[in-house]
Amino acid sequence: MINKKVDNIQQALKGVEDNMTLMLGGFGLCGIPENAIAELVKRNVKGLKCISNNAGVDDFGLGLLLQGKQIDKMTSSYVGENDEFERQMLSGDLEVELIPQGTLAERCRAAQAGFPAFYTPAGYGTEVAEGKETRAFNGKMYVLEHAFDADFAFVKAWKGDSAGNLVFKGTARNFNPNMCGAAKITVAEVEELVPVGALDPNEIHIPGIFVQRIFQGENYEKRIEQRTVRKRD
Amino acid sequence: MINKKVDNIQQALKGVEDNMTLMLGGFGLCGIPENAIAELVKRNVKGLKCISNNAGVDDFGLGLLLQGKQIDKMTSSYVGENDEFERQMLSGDLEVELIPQGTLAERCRAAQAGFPAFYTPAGYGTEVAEGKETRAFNGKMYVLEHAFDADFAFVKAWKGDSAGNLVFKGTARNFNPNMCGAAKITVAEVEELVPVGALDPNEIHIPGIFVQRIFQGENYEKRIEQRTVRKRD
Amino acid sequence: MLDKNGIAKRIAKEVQDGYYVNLGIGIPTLVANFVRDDIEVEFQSENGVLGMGPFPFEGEEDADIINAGKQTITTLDGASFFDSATSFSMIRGKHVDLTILGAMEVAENGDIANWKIPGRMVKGMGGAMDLVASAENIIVAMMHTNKRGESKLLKSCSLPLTGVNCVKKIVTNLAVLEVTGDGFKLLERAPDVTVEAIQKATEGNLIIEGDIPEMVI
Amino acid sequence: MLDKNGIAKRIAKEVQDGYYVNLGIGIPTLVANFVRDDIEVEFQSENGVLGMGPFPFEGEEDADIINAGKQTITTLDGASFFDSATSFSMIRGKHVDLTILGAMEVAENGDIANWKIPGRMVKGMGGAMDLVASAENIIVAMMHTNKRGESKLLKSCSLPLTGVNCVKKIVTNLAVLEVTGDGFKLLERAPDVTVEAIQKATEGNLIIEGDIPEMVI
Repeated sequence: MINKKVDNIQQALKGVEDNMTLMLGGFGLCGIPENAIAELVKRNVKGLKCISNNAGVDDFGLGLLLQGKQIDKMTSSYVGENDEFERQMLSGDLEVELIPQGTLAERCRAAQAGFPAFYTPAGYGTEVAEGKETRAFNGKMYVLEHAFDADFAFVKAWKGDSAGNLVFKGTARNFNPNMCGAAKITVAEVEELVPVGALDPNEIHIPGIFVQRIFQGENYEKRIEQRTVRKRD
Repeated sequence: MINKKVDNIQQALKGVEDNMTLMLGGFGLCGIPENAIAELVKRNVKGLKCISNNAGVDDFGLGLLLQGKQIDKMTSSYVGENDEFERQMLSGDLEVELIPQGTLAERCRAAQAGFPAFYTPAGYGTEVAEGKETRAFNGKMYVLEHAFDADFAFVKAWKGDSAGNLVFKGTARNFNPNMCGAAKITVAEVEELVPVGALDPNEIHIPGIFVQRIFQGENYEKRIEQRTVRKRD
Repeated sequence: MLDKNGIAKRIAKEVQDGYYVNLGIGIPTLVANFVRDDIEVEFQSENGVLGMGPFPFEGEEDADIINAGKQTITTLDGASFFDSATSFSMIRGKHVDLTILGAMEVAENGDIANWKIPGRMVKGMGGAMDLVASAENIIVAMMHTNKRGESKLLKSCSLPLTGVNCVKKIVTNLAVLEVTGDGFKLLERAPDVTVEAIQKATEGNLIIEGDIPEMVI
Repeated sequence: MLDKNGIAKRIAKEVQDGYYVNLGIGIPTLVANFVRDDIEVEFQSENGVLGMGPFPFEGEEDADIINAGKQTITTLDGASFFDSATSFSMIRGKHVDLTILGAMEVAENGDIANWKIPGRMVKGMGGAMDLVASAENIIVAMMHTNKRGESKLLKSCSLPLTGVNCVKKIVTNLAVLEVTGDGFKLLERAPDVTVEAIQKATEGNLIIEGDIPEMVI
């Protein structure tokens, strides 16, 4: 098998530079690449354009990059949980492109799958479609949306092997599989790096061909945004 | 859970009529819906338009429907293994539309996912693109292809539950998952119908929402087309 | 006049056996509490889960199992997890049977605005634009009027749109209405609410045909 | 002059460490037998498997595990199975590093014809059109001339095309050639084959610069 394992986080992020476009998996704080974000903070790369469904909270997730003013532009579908985000957006320090969540997912998948563009009904007749080509198919209107073009994709998986094969857990899957192979270099961090052959080939969510680098992550906090519980009867 | 289980093959194929468009999973004879094909033969429905990567062999798979002259049109990527097919095609009894294999897969997926059309590079500059819209993106040419519109999809899975959740095995997966939810009614036959809750929600290949009917298949022959082996040292 | 739970209870009656349902945040979330026990319904959350169950017992929360509101949840037997592209394949591909969501404004042609107020911090549309552009069966759950007492059922929306010509039915604290294309057709009155009160609270064209029955909840 | 195994052996030298490779039917399939042991290569088959191994031992065939040629195969540790749409995402998305396939004709601009002969039964293009339209690194493995002795390296293809401007390199029984856009640039001669013999067997523009070395296999 082709070996994708890198020894440490420094190697995993080799080549990340100022002003690059990055994809980051996760929905809210669920399934985010915590180790990669921590290293991006440490390196203090600037001028980043980030594609991620959300923007973290003030003191966790992408919020950590916002604190250091490392992000110039966010492409997201929902950014509601972050005061620092709001400040930078209102002050004009942060450019924000809000797009429908399904469009975000499919623009990733289109990049992964080699489709330059696709027609989706989402956003037709709204400001999201302004300046974009629209077109009728079978009497319904659609908007032409384009594949993303990113330098790095940072994803987080549950298990992985050094061939780059990935398995995700629960709703921590979300955008992570769609971002694999959707950027020039895909870096996967995993909670558990297992030996090649330990994953059932039938149960692999993302084949290693979509992943360029993989490493064993550390110290996962996996913070819960809305801890909701019910009482035992 | 919403119950998708039907008691027998007759119920599973309820509503199938002459002149309908059917999708059938499988690659060669691998992963084909053997039970559904047998029942289609038994019912002797005629004038079918079939979407399937291949057309079976003379005495198995879709070849059985060809024997009964039940198929008016095949949409496939490769039809090489079938003398009866050739006879009917050359005599004009059978219309054949050959399309690239990736285009076939994606036209299924587009129907499943609610995309009316997509741009693919496959076939550009060839007769496959004749009469179709072509367009440049980033200096490369693409062909506009459309989602399929089918009445029934017949798929075969390894395991399934009565909620319609499916797990496939090996390369018997092929087109089967892409056809689920890509027709008005998707009928899944499974080698093993397991109790709801027996499948790990993380390992389900196709969620039940894409399947309308499911049943326990019988008497799988699973014929091998090219039995290739090596000698033991 | 209904409270939020009352609206949710009335909408729950629209949920039919065998439906896959996507619930928005707010009042729609409450609908799950009132669906009849004798029908089978599955709840989809666009972050990648089908077959959502109740909230977990204390101490059993799993950070990897949340809904689109980022709340910890559980799953029922027969549930499945999937990626975001697949989730929106379910939505865009019309596999979800019923979408229930809130709104700031609905127009008499079925336009909906529920994501942006100019001048205020915009949080984003999340999955709402995909849902309203795709679903064939959309019910809006909202108060009939806003905090300033102004109608939210308008001739045309004043706020930036989320989707066009898409809302089919509206359940408010005052009434159940069908969006017909010609206007809001009044189907039911909330208990102790007069047709006149509904008329007064509705800016868009209100269609009143015959006697309007009171809701049965 | 090379036989089929010789062509496969020479092409195997083009396979580099870390490559994902898709092999067509015929001579390309033989390439797997000659790839160096000291490099890591994974073979993809478009019917939905990555990490193909050798044929199974007799009695261990599994009808559910085949390659695109419908042959029973095995998988190596680290292999994965996937659906057809995902398989072509790998191909169309340029994740496969090298595609090796056969051809009936190649033109000096890189056009390839390998799926259809008018008047004969057409079996179909299978995955070939996706492969040639997407791959950035395509090597054609074929005989330099057809059964009638006519050149298969042409100014322009006479048969219906499979793809345009896509072939980068050709390995035949006579030579290794690069497709430059201006013509076929002769890189290597097969053992005991003269440049004159190659010229004679090549209808398209043959570019000969300096001494042409003999292949090392």
